[in-house]
Amino acid sequence: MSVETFEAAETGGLTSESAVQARTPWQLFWRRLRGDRVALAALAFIVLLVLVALLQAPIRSLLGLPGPNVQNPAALDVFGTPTGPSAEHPFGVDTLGRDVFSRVLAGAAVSLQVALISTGIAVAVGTLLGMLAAFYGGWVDTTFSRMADVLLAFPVLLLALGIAAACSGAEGCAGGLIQPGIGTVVFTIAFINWVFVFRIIRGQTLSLREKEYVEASRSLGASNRRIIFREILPNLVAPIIVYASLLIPQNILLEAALSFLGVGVQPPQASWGAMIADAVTVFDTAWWFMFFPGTALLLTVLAFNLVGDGLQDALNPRSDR
Amino acid sequence: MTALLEVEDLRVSFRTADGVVSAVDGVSFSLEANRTLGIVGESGSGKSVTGLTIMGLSRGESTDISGSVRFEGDDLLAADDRRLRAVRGDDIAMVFQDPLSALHPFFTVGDQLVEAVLVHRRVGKGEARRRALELLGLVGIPAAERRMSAYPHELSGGMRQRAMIAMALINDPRLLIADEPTTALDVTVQAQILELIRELQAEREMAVILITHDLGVGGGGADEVAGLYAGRVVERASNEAIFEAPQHPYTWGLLQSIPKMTDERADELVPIPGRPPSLIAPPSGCRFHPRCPYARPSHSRIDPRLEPVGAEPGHEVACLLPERVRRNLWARLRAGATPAEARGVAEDPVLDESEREAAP
Amino acid sequence: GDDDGGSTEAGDGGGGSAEVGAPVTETASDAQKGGELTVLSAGDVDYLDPGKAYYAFSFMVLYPMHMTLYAFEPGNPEEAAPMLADGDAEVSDDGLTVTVKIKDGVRFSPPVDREVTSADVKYAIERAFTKEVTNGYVNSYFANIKGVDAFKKGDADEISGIETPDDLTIVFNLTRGGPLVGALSMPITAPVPKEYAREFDSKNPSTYGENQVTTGPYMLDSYRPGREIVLTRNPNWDGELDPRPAYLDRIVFSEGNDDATVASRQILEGKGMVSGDFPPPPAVIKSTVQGDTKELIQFNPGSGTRWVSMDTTRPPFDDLNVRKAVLAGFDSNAMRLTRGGELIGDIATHMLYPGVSGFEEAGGMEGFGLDFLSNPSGDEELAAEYLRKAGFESGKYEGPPILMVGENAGVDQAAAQVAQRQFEKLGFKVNLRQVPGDTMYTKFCNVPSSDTQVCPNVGWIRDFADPETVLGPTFNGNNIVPENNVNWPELDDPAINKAMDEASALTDPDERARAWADIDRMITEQAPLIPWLWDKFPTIHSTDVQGVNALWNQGSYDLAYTSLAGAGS
Amino acid sequence: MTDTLMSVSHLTKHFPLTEGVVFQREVARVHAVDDVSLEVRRGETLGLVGETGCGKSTMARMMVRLLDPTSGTISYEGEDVTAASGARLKRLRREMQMIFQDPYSSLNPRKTIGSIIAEPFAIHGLLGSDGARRRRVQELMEQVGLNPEHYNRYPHEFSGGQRQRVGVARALALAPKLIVADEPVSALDVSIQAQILNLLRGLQRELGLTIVFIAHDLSVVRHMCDRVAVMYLGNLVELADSDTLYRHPRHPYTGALLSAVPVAAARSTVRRERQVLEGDLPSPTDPPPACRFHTRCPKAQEICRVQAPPLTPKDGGALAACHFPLADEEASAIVPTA
Amino acid sequence: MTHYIVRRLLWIVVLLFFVSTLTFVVFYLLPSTDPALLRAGRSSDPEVIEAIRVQLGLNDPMLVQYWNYMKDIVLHFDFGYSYVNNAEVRDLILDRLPATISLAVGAAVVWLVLGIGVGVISAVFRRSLVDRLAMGGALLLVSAPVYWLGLVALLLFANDIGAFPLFEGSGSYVPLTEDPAQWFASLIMPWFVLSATFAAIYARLLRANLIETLSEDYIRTARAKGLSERRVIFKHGLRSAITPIVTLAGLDIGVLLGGAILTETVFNIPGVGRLSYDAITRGDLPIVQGTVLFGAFFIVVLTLVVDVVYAKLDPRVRYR
Ligand SMILES: Nc1ncnc2c1ncn2[C@@H]1O[C@H](COP(=O)(O)OP(=O)(O)OP(=O)(O)O)[C@@H](O)[C@H]1O
Ligand SMILES: Nc1ncnc2c1ncn2[C@@H]1O[C@H](COP(=O)(O)OP(=O)(O)OP(=O)(O)O)[C@@H](O)[C@H]1O
Ligand SMILES: [Mg+2]
Ligand SMILES: [Mg+2]
Repeated sequence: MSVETFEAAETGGLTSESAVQARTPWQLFWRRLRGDRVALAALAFIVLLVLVALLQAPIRSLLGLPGPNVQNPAALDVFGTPTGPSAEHPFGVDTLGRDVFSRVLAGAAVSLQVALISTGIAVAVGTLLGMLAAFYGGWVDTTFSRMADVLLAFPVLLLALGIAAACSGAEGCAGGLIQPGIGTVVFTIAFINWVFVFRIIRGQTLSLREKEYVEASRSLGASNRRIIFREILPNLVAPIIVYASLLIPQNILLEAALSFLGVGVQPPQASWGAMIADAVTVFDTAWWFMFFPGTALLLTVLAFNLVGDGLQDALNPRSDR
Repeated sequence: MTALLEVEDLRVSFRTADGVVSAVDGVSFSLEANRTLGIVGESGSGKSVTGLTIMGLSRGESTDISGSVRFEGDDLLAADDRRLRAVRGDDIAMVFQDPLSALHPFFTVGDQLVEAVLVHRRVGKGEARRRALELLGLVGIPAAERRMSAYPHELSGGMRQRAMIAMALINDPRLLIADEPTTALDVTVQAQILELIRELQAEREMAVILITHDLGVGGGGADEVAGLYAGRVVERASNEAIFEAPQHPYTWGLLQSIPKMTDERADELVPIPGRPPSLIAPPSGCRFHPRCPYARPSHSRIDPRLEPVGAEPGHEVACLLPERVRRNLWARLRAGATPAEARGVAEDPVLDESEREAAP
Repeated sequence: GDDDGGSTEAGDGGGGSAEVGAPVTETASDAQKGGELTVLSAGDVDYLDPGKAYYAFSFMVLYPMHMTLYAFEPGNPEEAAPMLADGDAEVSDDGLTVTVKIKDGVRFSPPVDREVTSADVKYAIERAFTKEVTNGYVNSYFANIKGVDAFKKGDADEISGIETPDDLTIVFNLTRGGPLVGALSMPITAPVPKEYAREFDSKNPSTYGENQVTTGPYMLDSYRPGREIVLTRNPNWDGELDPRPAYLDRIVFSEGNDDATVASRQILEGKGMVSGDFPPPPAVIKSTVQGDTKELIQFNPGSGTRWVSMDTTRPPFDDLNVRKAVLAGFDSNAMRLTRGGELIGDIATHMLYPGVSGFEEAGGMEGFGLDFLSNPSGDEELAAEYLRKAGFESGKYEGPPILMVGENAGVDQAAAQVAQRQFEKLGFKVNLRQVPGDTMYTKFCNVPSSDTQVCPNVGWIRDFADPETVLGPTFNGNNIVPENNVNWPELDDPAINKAMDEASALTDPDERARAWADIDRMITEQAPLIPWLWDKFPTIHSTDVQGVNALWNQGSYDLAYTSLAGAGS
Repeated sequence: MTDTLMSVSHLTKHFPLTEGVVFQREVARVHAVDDVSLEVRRGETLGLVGETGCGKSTMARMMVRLLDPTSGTISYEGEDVTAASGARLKRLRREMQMIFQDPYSSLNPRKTIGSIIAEPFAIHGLLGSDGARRRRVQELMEQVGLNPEHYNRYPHEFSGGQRQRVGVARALALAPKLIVADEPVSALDVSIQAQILNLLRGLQRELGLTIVFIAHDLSVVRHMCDRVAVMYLGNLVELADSDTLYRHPRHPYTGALLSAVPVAAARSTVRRERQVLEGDLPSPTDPPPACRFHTRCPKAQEICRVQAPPLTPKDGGALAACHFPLADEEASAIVPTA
Repeated sequence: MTHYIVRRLLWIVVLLFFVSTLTFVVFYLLPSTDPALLRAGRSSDPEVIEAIRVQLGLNDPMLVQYWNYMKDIVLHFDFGYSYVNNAEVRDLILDRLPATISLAVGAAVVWLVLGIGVGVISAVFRRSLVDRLAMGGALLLVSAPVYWLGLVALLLFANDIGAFPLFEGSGSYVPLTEDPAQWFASLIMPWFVLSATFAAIYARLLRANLIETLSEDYIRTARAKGLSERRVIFKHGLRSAITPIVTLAGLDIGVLLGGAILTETVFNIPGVGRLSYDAITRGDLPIVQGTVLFGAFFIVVLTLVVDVVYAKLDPRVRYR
């Protein structure tokens, strides 16, 4: 027992402890998330929502409901005001005699689609530009940062309204590239959001850039490209996920707000925000028209917020709820 | 002489998501006025927690504390918050490792000093200010008047630590706990600060607990040294004994892994192998046994107690090796033998005898 | 003008079926003087200048302030009575000279204070031809005055065809016959003092509107665009010279009440308020009619007609069979429900609407009995038949998508969506773009060169009691202009154009009615657009208001006749 | 072949401090390194010591071309490094490697140990096949005392000492001639520190490495280095063989540094007077004129304020930049090693 | 410091210039109303329309139009003329401003009081029932769209249609100068609705900040001095934790001064947000540009104010 003892002692501590620790940072993260029952419930709700949005047609036919855009004047009374929940229309109908339940389902698809895609684009663009700005500094940074300053100086909703309105014209905008409707809303939200991502990623990259492992990589002769994508980016994944998870509910709300103000998703396509807007004229007499889309919106945003909180806690061991 | 501070069987554990961390696990020591106790140990061995617990600062929902901390005969662990607050900053004061984070960034140094006076003394603002100025002068801050209105970040590291010490001493405490007061500082500044503490202590007959991971710092300044390993005291000895006749393999390791400037260039240092143990599931038996080159299989079963060493007064060690073997080993190591070489002693049949003795 | 502008009457034929909410056209006998009335409106006036204004709401604001030559009294939308004029206009036998006398002693409000002369009327009409003023109807009804072209070109300082032989006489010399006499009830005939107005008219655009002087019972107190217009009594007004009672002391137009539900509720539950430019939404109509406050709502027949227009110059709507198919399959009932159901109007069966002379001659409520207009809820089989005739074997339209441009707010937005659905039912793929109202007109529907094929939110209301004001601007091929075009279907049928030219020159009212009824038939047979509603624009007022409806002006309240109960005490 | 591997002459690095809302303008400059000349001999360990902020890391980073000097030159085997770029720079980078101070931040937490050590091969396109790379990486791991089976683990699963071994393995991967180690042990506990020091010395012997070893702990430097350079506020103040420097320090600053080192020995056995330096380190943005140490120097005189002393040989063999170098008696009064 | 502010002010000017440029570009794309046709009224005389075009400069290249627009703003503080509204944009905005300021400032008071109060209580009684309820409620409010909340509030509490008619005069804003009591009555519900989300965000943020601050070393120092727990939390803890809140409040108020579009819409408050929203839906370009510039102005100015205040609050921050 000479050298062996030494070696065993050297590695012994490690093996005994690695039994306690998980293998990868992700496993660690999963373990923490698994303990967060509220977040898991919220996640389950979101999964359910996605399924419902995807399977809306079969669900409708199962319940024998009309499509979201089918107008049924017969479901209105002689004054043209909508009728409330009934066996035929579980959530009642809207002012055009369309089934509110079907439209709430269709609205879920729109909300999720818009929020996920626009957040994805914003995060991709913001991350890329943020990394480049922080990494290269100098005029690259000055250009993007000042651009961000200008955008941040805008009243957000006004800018959104403006872009959305500008792109809702018959021709669309950016030379017809962005067509009115969902495309426009996605573009608008992404355009507004990338700045926030940019600022966060830039800040993070500025500090990551100073990390010794970046220096180490550089001293080994790594190219800038390699450093950005192999060394820095993987370390941004966690903050990106957290931030994206917080952006998604905000963007669901933003889409709804734009649609509420009439520049979002174009009729007749269903959107929760637009439904609430349509309900404004009858909100005191046809409570169901406002209540169901509003509740769907509230629950969805809440679920995303809960998941976001959960992710944040799981990725940041210091946080403490 | 009765001890100013008596700590007995202090145990502190934290309930965390990963399990219960027993940070301090049965620490006892006592300290008299005008004496300095050095607490040394590797990172995570429970030094800070010990210091904080004495002041009641580690209390919390998920903390379990047992044992006793008697200050002038009064058990602080049993004291209520009110009593504790009266002691803190008045009878017992503490200096922390990183003065930049330990000083409030939004208040001036002066305000923070004055506040410390006002909590415990019924004096006016002006009187408190005078006292603060006096202390800043005492700890060697030049242009104290001007520094009073400076914010912590405007001072250099050394100045900050001096301000921190001034704050601790402002109510003439009888016990000063200094938790790694110089770790964040350069050698030259470190020397200044240690010198300062020493001078002030002599002036005020204050007891000092000097927490450090550097035996050099601890040794130079302390009358008595306690070596902490995984929340336990493994050896307690006078300044003289800890360097000249240490009894615990852990202490040997600490001593031998430091390159010595005074020696000729040695070929090899003798590190302690492995790394500090987990405090959630600490090793069984002697906690040091996985890293101990002289451990016997039985050491993983038997938990050593802190026992007096031979005739030396105040020297205690918690080691399962027989004293004779320990002395033998240290003599060889000191003469330049590597642990492997020294381990020849382990083949000594006497050792096996001890093995039998120790077995239950 | 279109459904926001113009003047009107209400024919006796106007759907009297509804018992609830018949319009009040006479002042209550116990009406008291005094008090302040608040008119809630969503929008603002288009212009405050009597020379420019062309919205119904603007007329509502302007008439109490001004004495036009002639004006409609609430009870009689058929015939305008003299107001500033002293008796009926004298028309020469050839119809080319029109002479009007004006009353003696009518005075302008401060700061002008002097008496009105015929020159002031002349100036009022002249300025409407200038680019600083730019009036919307002057070219339709006054362009046949001699010397107008020279004046417009700047070759003449005055219009030579308007003569003022003395201070109280004004003579119009015309180049050809036309509806001038009827048009003398339009606001541009309200006198404008040249010496005072010139300063404001020299600015471009003219600022006379905010600084106008008046001859009616009220004058402008203050104007905050989009927020508020306040009228107070005109101290120089002489009740002896003006037939109107003018009970109120002060009239406040409170604007920007975009939420019709909220505004309606405020009126119905508040005091001293009437509705201005918005109809109460269906839910409010329902609760009012069903509750015990029926008397607070009026449905005003003859408030215009609503159309879904199709561009007859480009495919697929250049094919008469396709157009007929669309009309046949269209569910006008569903459209009507967006505005409140049957109370708010009758389903249209032809172009002239109840209350316009010629309506009865054109078949009245039944119309011409055309098969494709016979089923108000749409007849999909008939539609399929016409589509097959147009070459779509399946009975469904199969061509490329069509572009529909509608309004983006309120009931019009809903109507556009219903219209979209109706087209889709027949197999059309519809790209519906919903844009602001002004944009819809100025960029799309009023621009023949735009790609817009269907405009679901257009409509028309007569300017005065003459069928030409309904059919002339909107279906005469000669009236198609590159911008601000209101012949939305771009119908350009030589036979119709010719018939219109002839009918226009007629002076005998009965002859005119018959001639224009014939034209109505010719147009309706062409199915250029879907007439889906003859509007009975609803108005509401507070319990203490005795509102009197001016049926000629989209049924809006005639404020010079309206009074407040208990105001006197 | 000369004795000198790298020579540094008149090396200077100033960092501009800028301000500005949009466009930045310089308001001050940090004199991080000022006119330093020295050479690194083949096979030696050159120590670089000094207080925080004296420019040690800046020197190190310039040596491996992580920073471009403001002025001065660095030549490596006679070739000017300062001008190198592109392929030449990439080739040079294979010759010299760096080991970093912080074992936590010097390893990318998102990568496995294996891929961290293999990174040099990936960057330089060496050992094409995965298998070959893996074998080599495991050899390296073995060489630095890591269990090769831990190839796929992440840094957070390792202790500070083990991580530092990973850093060493990465530095060794390309078989460099020069290794610049910037405070490789100062973040470690003493017990672990000794493991790494032993490793470095073993490797140097085995591979014939040249090491520039930066530390602020003078006992560690003494243990590791053949020659030692002492820096103060961006200046090189003393340069000598290790033994010479510790026995016969000539610069008062060196004396003060050595005097301040706490010694792990019983109080009764240490007999010396500690010389505690007065005052704080001056700001590097506005360093004192002439001899930068004069504000804190116990021996300073008028000339020190006006004339910068050159780096010249002094009694006993050390090169020191001082007008009034310490005599042996002065040194032995305050320095435990003298 | 003065130096710094002057430089920041210059940057603000530049920023506003870029904002106006971007607005011009974005809104130039709008299929807006044709001002010439609007001016022409219902007149369809092509010559008149053309004359108006020339006169309004609509036939000029975009750059020239832009130049003229900027010139008027800079030289005459003239934001153009709205042909839809027939009024000076500047006057329209100034006319609407009091309503918006009433709404924003009142709401800010409400949300700061609520947010800070709840945040502190939650942080101090961390993990208690109160904390859990407060944070659950906060998350719910953060998730609720403000306009929906407004409608629900109206349904519940409005004096005319509400189930519990608590608040007089909701939906009928009256200027403060006209009738203070009615002004207050008409704003109380909008204040609460508008501040709901903010209060929730602030409470969450303050709680997190305070908890984090309370684990700082300097809090341990404060305790080691023997300070009472109350003093530790309120003096030492809150002092640091509240600083970012102040920053945030400044920025949020800045944004709201540019118009709280959704709340103004739901409660029928004639503010700037409403004006700009109407302008957008009507394609009234001059008003849109004017309101955007106004909004941006408030944002950048409050950003500056916040930065200056922040530097006062946090001595570590230096002006650069
Ligand atoms: N509040 C706490 N909750 C959980 N674990 C804690 C807490 N405070 C300390 N610990 C754990 O207790 C053990 C002892 O910590 P302590 O700070 O006393 O070590 P130390 O000897 O002071 O080390 P160092 O030299 O690094 O300061 C460590 O493992 C630490 O992680
Ligand atoms: N990128 C930089 N920008 C501005 N100043 C810098 C930069 N890097 C270093 N400095 C400054 O240059 C001086 C020298 O720094 P350097 O890191 O070389 O010191 P060091 O001797 O390595 O100190 P330490 O012992 O703390 O590592 C310091 O004052 C430092 O603040
Ligand atoms: Mg500690
Ligand atoms: Mg360094």
